[in-house]
Amino acid sequence: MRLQIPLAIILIMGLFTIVTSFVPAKPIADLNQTFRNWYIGIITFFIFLGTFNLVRVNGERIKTKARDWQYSIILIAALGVMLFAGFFKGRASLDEGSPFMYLYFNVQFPLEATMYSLLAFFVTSASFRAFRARNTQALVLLLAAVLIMLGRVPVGTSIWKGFPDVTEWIMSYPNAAAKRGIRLGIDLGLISMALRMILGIERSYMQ
Amino acid sequence: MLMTTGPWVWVAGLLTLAIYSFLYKDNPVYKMAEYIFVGLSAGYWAAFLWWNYAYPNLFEPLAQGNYWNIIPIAMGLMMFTQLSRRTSWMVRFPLTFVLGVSLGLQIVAAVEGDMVPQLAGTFSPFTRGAMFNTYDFWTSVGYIVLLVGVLTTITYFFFSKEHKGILGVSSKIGIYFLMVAFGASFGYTIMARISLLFGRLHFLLSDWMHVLK
Amino acid sequence: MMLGAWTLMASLLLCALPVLAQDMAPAEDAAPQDSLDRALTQLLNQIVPGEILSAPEKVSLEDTPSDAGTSIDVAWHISASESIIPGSVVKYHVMRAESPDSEFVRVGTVPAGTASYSDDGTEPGKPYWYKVKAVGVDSETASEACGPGYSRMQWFDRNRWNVLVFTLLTCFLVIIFIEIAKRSKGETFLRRLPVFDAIDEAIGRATEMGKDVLYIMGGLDVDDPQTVASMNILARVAERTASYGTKLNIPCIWPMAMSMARETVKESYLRMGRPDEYNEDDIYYLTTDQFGYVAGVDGIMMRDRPAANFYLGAFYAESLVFAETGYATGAIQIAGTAEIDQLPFFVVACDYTLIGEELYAAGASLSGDPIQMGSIRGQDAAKAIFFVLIVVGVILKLAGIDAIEEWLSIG
Amino acid sequence: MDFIEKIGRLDRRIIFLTVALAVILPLFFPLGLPIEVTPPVQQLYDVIEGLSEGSVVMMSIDYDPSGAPELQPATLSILRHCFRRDLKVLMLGLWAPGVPLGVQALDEVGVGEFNREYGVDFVNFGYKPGGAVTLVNLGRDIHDVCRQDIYGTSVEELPMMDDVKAANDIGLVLSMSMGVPGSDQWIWYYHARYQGNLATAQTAIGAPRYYQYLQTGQLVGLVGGMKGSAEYERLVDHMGLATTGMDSQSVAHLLIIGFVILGNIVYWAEKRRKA
Repeated sequence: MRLQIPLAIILIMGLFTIVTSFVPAKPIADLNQTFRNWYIGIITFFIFLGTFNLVRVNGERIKTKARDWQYSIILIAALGVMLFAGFFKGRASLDEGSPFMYLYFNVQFPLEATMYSLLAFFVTSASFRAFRARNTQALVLLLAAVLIMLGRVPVGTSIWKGFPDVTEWIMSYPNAAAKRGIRLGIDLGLISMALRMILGIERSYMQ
Repeated sequence: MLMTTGPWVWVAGLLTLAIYSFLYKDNPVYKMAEYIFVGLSAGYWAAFLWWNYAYPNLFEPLAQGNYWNIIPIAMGLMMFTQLSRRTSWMVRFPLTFVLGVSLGLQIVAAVEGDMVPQLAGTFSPFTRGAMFNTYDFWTSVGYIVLLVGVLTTITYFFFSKEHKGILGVSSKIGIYFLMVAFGASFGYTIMARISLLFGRLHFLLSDWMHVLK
Repeated sequence: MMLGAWTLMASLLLCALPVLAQDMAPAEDAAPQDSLDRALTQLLNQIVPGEILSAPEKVSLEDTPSDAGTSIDVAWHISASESIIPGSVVKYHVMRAESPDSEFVRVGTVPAGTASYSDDGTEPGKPYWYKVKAVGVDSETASEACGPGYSRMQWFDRNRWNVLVFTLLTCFLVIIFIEIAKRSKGETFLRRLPVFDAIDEAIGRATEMGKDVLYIMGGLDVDDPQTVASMNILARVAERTASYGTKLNIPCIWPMAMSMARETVKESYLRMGRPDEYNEDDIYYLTTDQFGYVAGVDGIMMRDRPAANFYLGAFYAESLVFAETGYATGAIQIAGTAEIDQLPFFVVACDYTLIGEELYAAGASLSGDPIQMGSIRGQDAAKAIFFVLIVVGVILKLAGIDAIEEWLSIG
Repeated sequence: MDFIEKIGRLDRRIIFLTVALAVILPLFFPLGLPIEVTPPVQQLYDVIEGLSEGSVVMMSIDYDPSGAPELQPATLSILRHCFRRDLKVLMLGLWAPGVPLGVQALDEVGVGEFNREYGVDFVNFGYKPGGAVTLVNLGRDIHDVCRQDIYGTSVEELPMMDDVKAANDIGLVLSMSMGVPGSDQWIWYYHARYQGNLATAQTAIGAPRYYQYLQTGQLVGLVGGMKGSAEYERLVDHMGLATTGMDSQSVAHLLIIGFVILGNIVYWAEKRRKA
């Protein structure tokens, strides 16, 4: 029961979705739309669950005084502040100029943008330390990279007017060709995995 | 900008520096900033999800008498059973429902979004005459390169035969196409990384420190 | 109404004749028809601006093909006024009623020059009547009612034959080859990927140096195909570390992935007869926050300096940080992901990289599981068909035959 | 040879410092290098030019603050182009953290520069969860997916939405995207089913992957990274942050090329010594 019914659900929903992708008739299409709306509804709870889990895990860490538990207090406090800001005036809490938006633009925004901007340093460091022409393949990779780097910035154009055209050509043909090859392979991998999951052959996700 | 000059800009500026302190080494100030971020963004998602979707599309219609919405809400609540070991098997109902719908859609979408148009796009430029008359020289060469590239990379991903003979040659050419593509992408993506740094430094120098106009 | 409009037109034309005669003389280059139009426009603008629109004609109704049954295609001939005096008609309103005598309600508007509209607000099987109204600057004229038209449900979308064929083809190939593989009992052949030797070499070196092996299984949870593929490779990696007695360090980003990894590794150690070597605490949950996880793993690399790093699964922005830090600590690095955007960073900074589908193939091949190996062979068969299709497509195109291309066009 | 060894062991913090300087210095000493427009961006511009007045452009904000430096300038420029051409804008987003950025852009351009009226000339439906699955529903029935706008107004009360009900009422779809869900989903689940014009603005990470869709016509335009944004700023003749950023980009790119070369010199020198 605990295994059979879920396996039946995934089989029925999967096959129904595939088959009815080709059926335009209104009753079927409407039913499909309803199922998809349910899907979106359930997915919403995934995210609520994530929030809930965050509180639980960090609450646990505070309670057991695990390593770095003090930070968990900060986390829960930040979450609490944001939730309060997002709900205290009902829907209007999210309007422009509200405390919620101030927190977004002045705390959340700079934190996230800065965190990702750390990657600028790592990419430079990687270029210096890891980008080595160890063999012919690596040399080709390196040359393509340098060429495109010059073609994507105005200073490249000042050095040689042809860089942007060469860049566009490489992006549009050899690059697109290889990406298409990879993509087709990945799509096939995805289809076969999806099919095995729908048919209940692959069930490791249900541990 | 919604920002005012004043305390809020200071908050943003100091938090930016807090994150950058990681570059020297991992430290408590960085950690604190990171935990604030995780907490805030979780709260942000919850609020937005509620006001932009859950309330208008799920709960409000339910209150107005659309009782069908009980099904997704009930299945959504079942997600919470995974918090306990004894009830966690109930997660399988919403999980398999969601997977069934999304995997079914993915199979069809991979075919109609990628396979069919991408395969056709590889040979469709080879219109009779157009190769040598309509296109300019480098475009014609480009389409031939595209064709060769797609065919050889496909052979590179061939696993049921040893890469020997013709297959070996073809997959070898395929590798070079892959290397050009990866090199090109690497070169192209540098811009994304620098952009973020530019964005933050520009903020620090203009909005916060007012050094720039 | 119609009759009135035509009479007005005819009388106007008659009045216009003398003006025309005058106008035609100087305009030597222009075709007679052009001057006639110009003269008419002039005249009309002088006398009755926009008063004399003729109605659209020959309204016809047809069920929209391959749809839900909620749409009727309305087509008409544009108003004669528009063809004579461009600009006299601004737009057309399409009006609908449920009987010829009831009130017609506007259901859509199209700009002048358009002669068709799909009304997608109908109910299947119900009769509808339509009028098309030409709207000028300050006047409007409706056509006669046309009807009844019906919209009908279709049970198969004929535009999507190609999608259906390809879907069935790929699915059947996978299923058939799984069946064949099951029956051939371990005889299924998959090419030995160079990465297999690299795995042995990396673990061997870690053992010699007395250092850890670090295994990262990507940023997505257990329901992602890439994580599943990663687990298959993890099982083999764990077998090696079990037999060499090397510590296998696995920080996890998802709690569910952690328990799955624990099961997998435990089984591997049992298989190798070393259950005593298995230490549950080496597989632990770090945090689900992307950057918190990155900082944590970064710290592990800098502190413990593992000699072999594996990054297999779905990776995003963190790929660069891992690969760069790992390179700096001098570890042998083996990576693999189907996230195309992240592959360049791995290829640059790692010793071996499994590209896209290779990640799945390596997992299948290492597991020796006939179902997985069969799927890979099915995927190969599909690729062979793609190859042939492209080649045939090119040949046909060069021969001037567009049949395949047309059949493959979407929509 | 000691020098080579020293460089080889360069502390990465020194590298970090040089990058920061490469980005900062051009802010004080601008180079003002000209920006050339590339075909994929020009193509999108031409498509928008070709839309008839009053057509609806659906703009999906599929990024968050970490994509803002590259994509926000593109969003602003494209909005400028749309309002200048008297097109209507329907905004929504697949990423919750992007919604305020969209609101900000509409305020700045739609209200501030062009004085357009909310509900008549543009609307904003905010965040839509469900990614791919939502897009399948959206193409069939926009009113079902977008029941209320971000201010809680029902879709029925927005005059602009009277004639905008399904995919064929949309003149152009723009996915301003930095990941999943984003342009991949728009191509797979929206365009494949409902066709029409689809274009994308990408961060420089994702952009290389979309050239293959440009070639097949599944995309009618591609604005790639900050450079693409700068190109669009040039096309609408309104210079913004992306244009300012190009000087920093130029210097930083040269620096990185320098590091690649230096790194390889060190590598070969060390290899020769070992041999």
